[in-house]
Amino acid sequence: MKLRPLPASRLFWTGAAAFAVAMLLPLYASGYVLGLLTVAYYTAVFAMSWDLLFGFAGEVNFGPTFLIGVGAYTAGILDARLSPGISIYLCILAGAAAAVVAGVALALPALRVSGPYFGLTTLVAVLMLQNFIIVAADLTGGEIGLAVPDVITIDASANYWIAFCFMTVSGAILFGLSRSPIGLILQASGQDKVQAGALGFNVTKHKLVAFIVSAFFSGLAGALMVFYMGTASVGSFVDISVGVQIIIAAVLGGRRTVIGAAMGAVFLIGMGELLRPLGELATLIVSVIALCVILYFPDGFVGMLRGGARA
Amino acid sequence: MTQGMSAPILEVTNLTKRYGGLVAVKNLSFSIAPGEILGLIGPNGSGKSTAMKSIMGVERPSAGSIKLDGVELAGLPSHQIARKGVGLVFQHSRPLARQTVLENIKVALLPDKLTHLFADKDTDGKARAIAARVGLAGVLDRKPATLAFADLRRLELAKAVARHPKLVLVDEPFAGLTASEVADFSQLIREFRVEGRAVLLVDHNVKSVSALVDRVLAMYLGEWIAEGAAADVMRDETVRRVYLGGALVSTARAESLFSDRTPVLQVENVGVCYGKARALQDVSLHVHEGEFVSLVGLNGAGKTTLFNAISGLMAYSGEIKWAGRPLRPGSPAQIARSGIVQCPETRELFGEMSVRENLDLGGNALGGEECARQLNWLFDLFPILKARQSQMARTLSGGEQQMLAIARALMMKPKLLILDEPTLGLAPVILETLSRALDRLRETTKITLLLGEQNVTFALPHADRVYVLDHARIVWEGPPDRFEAEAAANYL
Amino acid sequence: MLFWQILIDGFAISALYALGATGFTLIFGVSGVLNLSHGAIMVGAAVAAWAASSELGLGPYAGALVGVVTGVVLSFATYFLTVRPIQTSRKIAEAEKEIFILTATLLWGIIIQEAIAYLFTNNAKTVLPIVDGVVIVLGVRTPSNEIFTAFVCWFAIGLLWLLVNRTKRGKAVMAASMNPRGVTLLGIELSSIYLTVWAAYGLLAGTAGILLGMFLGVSSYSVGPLTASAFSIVVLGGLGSVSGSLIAAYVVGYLETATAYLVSPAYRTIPALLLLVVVMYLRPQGLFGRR
Amino acid sequence: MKSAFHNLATGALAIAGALATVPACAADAIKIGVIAEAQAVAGSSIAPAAQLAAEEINARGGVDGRMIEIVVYDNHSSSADSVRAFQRAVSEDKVNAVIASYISEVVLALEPWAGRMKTLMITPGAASDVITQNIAKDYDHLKYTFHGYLTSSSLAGLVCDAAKDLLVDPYKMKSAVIMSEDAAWTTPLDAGYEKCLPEIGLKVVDHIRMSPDTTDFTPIFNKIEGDKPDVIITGISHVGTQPTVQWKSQQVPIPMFGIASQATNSTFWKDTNGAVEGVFYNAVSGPGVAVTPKTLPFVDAFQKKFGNFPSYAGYTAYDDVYMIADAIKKAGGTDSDRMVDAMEKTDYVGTIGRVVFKPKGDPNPHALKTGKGYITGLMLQWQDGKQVNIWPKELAVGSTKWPSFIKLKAAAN
Repeated sequence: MKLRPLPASRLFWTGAAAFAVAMLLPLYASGYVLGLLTVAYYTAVFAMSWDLLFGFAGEVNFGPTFLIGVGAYTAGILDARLSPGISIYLCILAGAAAAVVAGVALALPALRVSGPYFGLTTLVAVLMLQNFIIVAADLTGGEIGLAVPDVITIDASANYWIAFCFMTVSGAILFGLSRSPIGLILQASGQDKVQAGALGFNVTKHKLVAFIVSAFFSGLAGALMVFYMGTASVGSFVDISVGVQIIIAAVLGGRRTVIGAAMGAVFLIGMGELLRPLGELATLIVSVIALCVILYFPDGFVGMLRGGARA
Repeated sequence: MTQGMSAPILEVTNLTKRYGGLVAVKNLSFSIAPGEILGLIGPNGSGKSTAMKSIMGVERPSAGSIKLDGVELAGLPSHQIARKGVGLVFQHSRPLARQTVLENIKVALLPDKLTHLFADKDTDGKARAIAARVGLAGVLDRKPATLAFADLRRLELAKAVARHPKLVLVDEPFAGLTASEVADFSQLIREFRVEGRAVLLVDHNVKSVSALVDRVLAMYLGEWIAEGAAADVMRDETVRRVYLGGALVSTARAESLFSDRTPVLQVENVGVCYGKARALQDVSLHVHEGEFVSLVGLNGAGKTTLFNAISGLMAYSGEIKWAGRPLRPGSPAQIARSGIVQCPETRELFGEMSVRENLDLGGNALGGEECARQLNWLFDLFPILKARQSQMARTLSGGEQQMLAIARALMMKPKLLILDEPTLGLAPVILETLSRALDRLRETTKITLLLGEQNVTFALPHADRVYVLDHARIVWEGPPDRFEAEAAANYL
Repeated sequence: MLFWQILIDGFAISALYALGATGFTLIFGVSGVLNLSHGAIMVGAAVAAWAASSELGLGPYAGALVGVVTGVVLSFATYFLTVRPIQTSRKIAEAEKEIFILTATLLWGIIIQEAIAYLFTNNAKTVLPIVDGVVIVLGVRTPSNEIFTAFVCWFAIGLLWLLVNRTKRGKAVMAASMNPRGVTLLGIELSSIYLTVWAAYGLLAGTAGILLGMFLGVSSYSVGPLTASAFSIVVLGGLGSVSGSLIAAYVVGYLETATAYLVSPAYRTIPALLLLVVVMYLRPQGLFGRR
Repeated sequence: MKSAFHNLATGALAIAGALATVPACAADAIKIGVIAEAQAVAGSSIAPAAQLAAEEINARGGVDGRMIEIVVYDNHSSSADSVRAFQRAVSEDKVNAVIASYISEVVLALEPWAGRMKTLMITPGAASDVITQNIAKDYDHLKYTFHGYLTSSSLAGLVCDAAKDLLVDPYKMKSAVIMSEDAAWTTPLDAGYEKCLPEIGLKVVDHIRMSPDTTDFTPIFNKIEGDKPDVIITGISHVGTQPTVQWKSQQVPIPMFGIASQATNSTFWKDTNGAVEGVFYNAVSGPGVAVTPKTLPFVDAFQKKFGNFPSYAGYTAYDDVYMIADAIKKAGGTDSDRMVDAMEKTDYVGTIGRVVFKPKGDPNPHALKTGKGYITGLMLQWQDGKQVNIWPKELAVGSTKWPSFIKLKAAAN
């Protein structure tokens, strides 16, 4: 590998600096900052999973929360029903597995269509899940939300480390996957489906894999977050507004970069909290900033770090 | 290399492809032997591209059989056909923008397996070898966006050969390339022959591929019309009629008859690029007020591009002047309002609106009375439109749609009418009606006409002067009666 | 009795859906924009009407006028602040403009929603109704306001139909929705067509919002569901097909009403969603879409 | 437009307050976190009311010389945001106690966190019995939560008491339909209704639970009319405007009576364009009703300062600050466990009545005692844009008035 040009290395050093800060943070930061970052890191995994599907497979998924919600609720319900007879880790794994199954179930009809129709199909999936949760209130806790008896730990720095490691590992896997042969084929089919087919690649199969991987990490992150917060509710895991935040995070950070999605998520959550003293205005201001970034720096934070010049 | 030396590797029998009611390919049969290059030619709309796509599995054939080494391909998805040994060199490509040339080639070398998380060690070597072979060795680490157009085409070629196809399909191999690049490419394609691969070249005319092919198959309106050695096909009567039409008649008025000293339309050194591809290069032409000028050229020669540049739909270098003043930077609508009205190849009718509504929209800038007068005149010119007034535009036949498109353009009372390929896909009967209408325009109005055509038979009788556009350049200019002698051979 | 009840109640709701979706599909048809701030614009208009009529005491007519004007202003703001900058941007690749417009209009919708919540809190508001009282229709006690809503919706849709089919400008808009390039070639500036369409959209969305505010009431929580329902109706009917949207609005409206009456209000939206999934699967271009 | 300006003003205040807290925390202040729904009717009074109480206490010299400082967090009505706000309040801002939310779901999500982080928390408005039932199940861990508002089952009992005096006795009403929203707090409420309505002679002919997302109530009212009850007994809080307005516009001839949290707010008349006329609602206090000597001075002060009337959660939040202050005084400091012990011994006459918490060992520990001598609640009716108290008799300022479209079957008989 030849040396990267300077702008890329600026990105590298920024990343390294961010990593170092993240590593040292538990020594200095208060439990509150750690708690905030814990949530941000889980959201980062949501956004990275979304980016894999959009950026690489070229499919705009309006329903990331469908996968997250299935993972979170499966894990939460299992624990609420069977605790203490079941280990949380088993619940988390079951959540991820359920998300994968849901992902396949969603992908089969969704991959038949494209563009806005794909978007709508995924959106409908979210609405259906939301309706299901409300209707099956006995099982899911309905609008009220599901109280989960167990949490992984209440120690802020332990939670921070779990979330941080989880984000780093999933980020590495997703990033690696995006640069791996599968990622390249996915990108090729996202760019030009016909040509990818003519080169001998089964486009549908690869997109399905992207769906499964995206579903796995979304579901896993959702399940972990349930056992961090000790509660699962439509408003925090399934609602369309949660999905919107994930999409905005990924686009804000820079599409097709995986890492950018994580940056966007940390920024959104962090800014929202930083501006919390402004009360009701916080979300408004964050949205305005995000809109400006999207309009004037379409390549997002990663694009800005690269110095605007696209190689 | 002659046929029959070995058993054919590709056998196409009675291939048919329908789109709804339209038959794009009809009972086409042919075969290619290993180490043979077959040219599949035909004018635009002849079905040659559809035939190629059907072989690749991009389109699903409606009927017929396609056998590669005796294995039926018809109906398989394209990735399976690719794995059975067919490769396609695309004309336009969208390579991976963030990856280097080398990485782009490596993608083509990857197996279609999900377990394959890391590229094989020898992939790199293989990719470099392929790159060296197609002449990309010097640009391996560059990103596609920085490549010259010819190198992008090389990259396509590299991707297609990466899988060692037994049959290579090449779509318009030389479009947009310079003469020396054409030579390089021809050499690369000849190497396929040496390696024993079968090659199918798809192009518009015989001339461009004649030096390379072993055999040529000509198609017209979806059907087989001639097959044989390039020289024989060029001499074939049917082929000549398709490309040149019958006897050429001309009623040209000499250029000196047009009294205006500065021509009303002046196109000066215009160039247009689509990304890296040169669509127009240093094109200059002029049209006098009231003159009928034909611009002939095959599909892809750049006619539509030139017209779109004039209409302000496309950025260009050079200068286009209208009545002595530059057209830039007027918006397309402004240009149309200034009297330059284009009737495009695609017709751009409002399909869900009635014929009358389409015409009324053409007369949107006219007052009520003037509009009615113009409408009457047009109904006189195309009586069929009067009868079809309340019918939806999309339900009209092709010929009627073309008449409507022309009439709609004329509703704007243009000073210069640009007609792009009005005869495309139309039956001979309709051509006559159109012919008569153009004659009437020439005789009874002061309108200026710029007609773009690949159908020379239609273009020449209506022209006072002719330009020939070939591969983005003007290659010939003169009166229509000298066309056959000086330019026709070039044209086949 | 129940039959008539469903028929009458469903008619008004469906008319409201139809009006909301008409503007949405018009914008998509002409400029290819899926405006995800749709719900926010509707709620914005309704809240403005509420503020003018109830808070400032201007009365129902002036309130409705303020609401409609707000709808148009928000519509233009959407166009000039989010859609146009992206359409004309050179930094964004053509192929990616769609996702950018989707994201930007989503954000813009959130901005409107938050601004409403900040200025007027997010409790539900009802716009002062123009007509009051009830009448008995076919034995069903129906609020006059419900009849008024259905009437205004159809009046607006009819007016739109007339404008589109009977005026030069309207025909140009219609033509642009079928073939924007064709319109340019006829010397009509697309940019002015876009302005016309966004203005019409603002009027339609504003009116729909105000009627919704009078009929059922709105809050900033309504933003997401309103956008989602317009999106579903428009896709169900076939993107860009106005008549398809009208029919789809009635299919969805009656399906929801019948479910609410015959099964349970809690299951109201589920059959419509299922229908949407089935249609997506069997006929992705929508019930009445060509392509 | 008043509310717009008002909001701008409080927004600016909040910013100023946030900036001001930085240097102020140097002093040995007592910090009380307020996690509430700034944009919701019921929740928006919580922070201002707490602020008012703190200022009054500070003006009188604070608690043993220590000033009380209120730190406000907006939770956007979301459990997740609330959990985050709680963590921030305790770990970052080091608050000594938290006043949290009127939404039961939020309080239920915070309850384990109060236990985990050992911080006293009191809710001024949530109603679910589950909050205190949880404390009974795991007292040692969850004892930090106090329920500063009536539990749903107590509310049901109060509504039944009022219904007997106002509907059954004078109008001979015999049947009722329960209409409540699907939420945590209504489960015990409905159970309470089901139990006590038959006891006072109202037969429950139907029971409708609807989603808080419902916007079109026509089918619901229709179904209810089909059941031909004498009265609709309500249990609504998240919804309010829409059912009320549609009740009026469809002229449903059956009175609504019960819990309608949004109706307690003075702005509700404007929000519904007067459709609320004739609606009966339960509350712990009301404008002009001197439940205790403290009630009216509080309302006046609140109105003077913020320009509107407090919601029910405003009254309780105001009292909660005083109770926390007392507990700290009694505990001699801000140690959480000692504060809990002191809180359990609370016997305080506030704005809504005499506050005494049920003891450990009760099925609902840390819930308010209700009934004669404690908190009795009120039943008010909206009449001509005003909230008029009509029950209990000793506090009543008006009597029942029926809107024109209400058809009383008993009266017709």
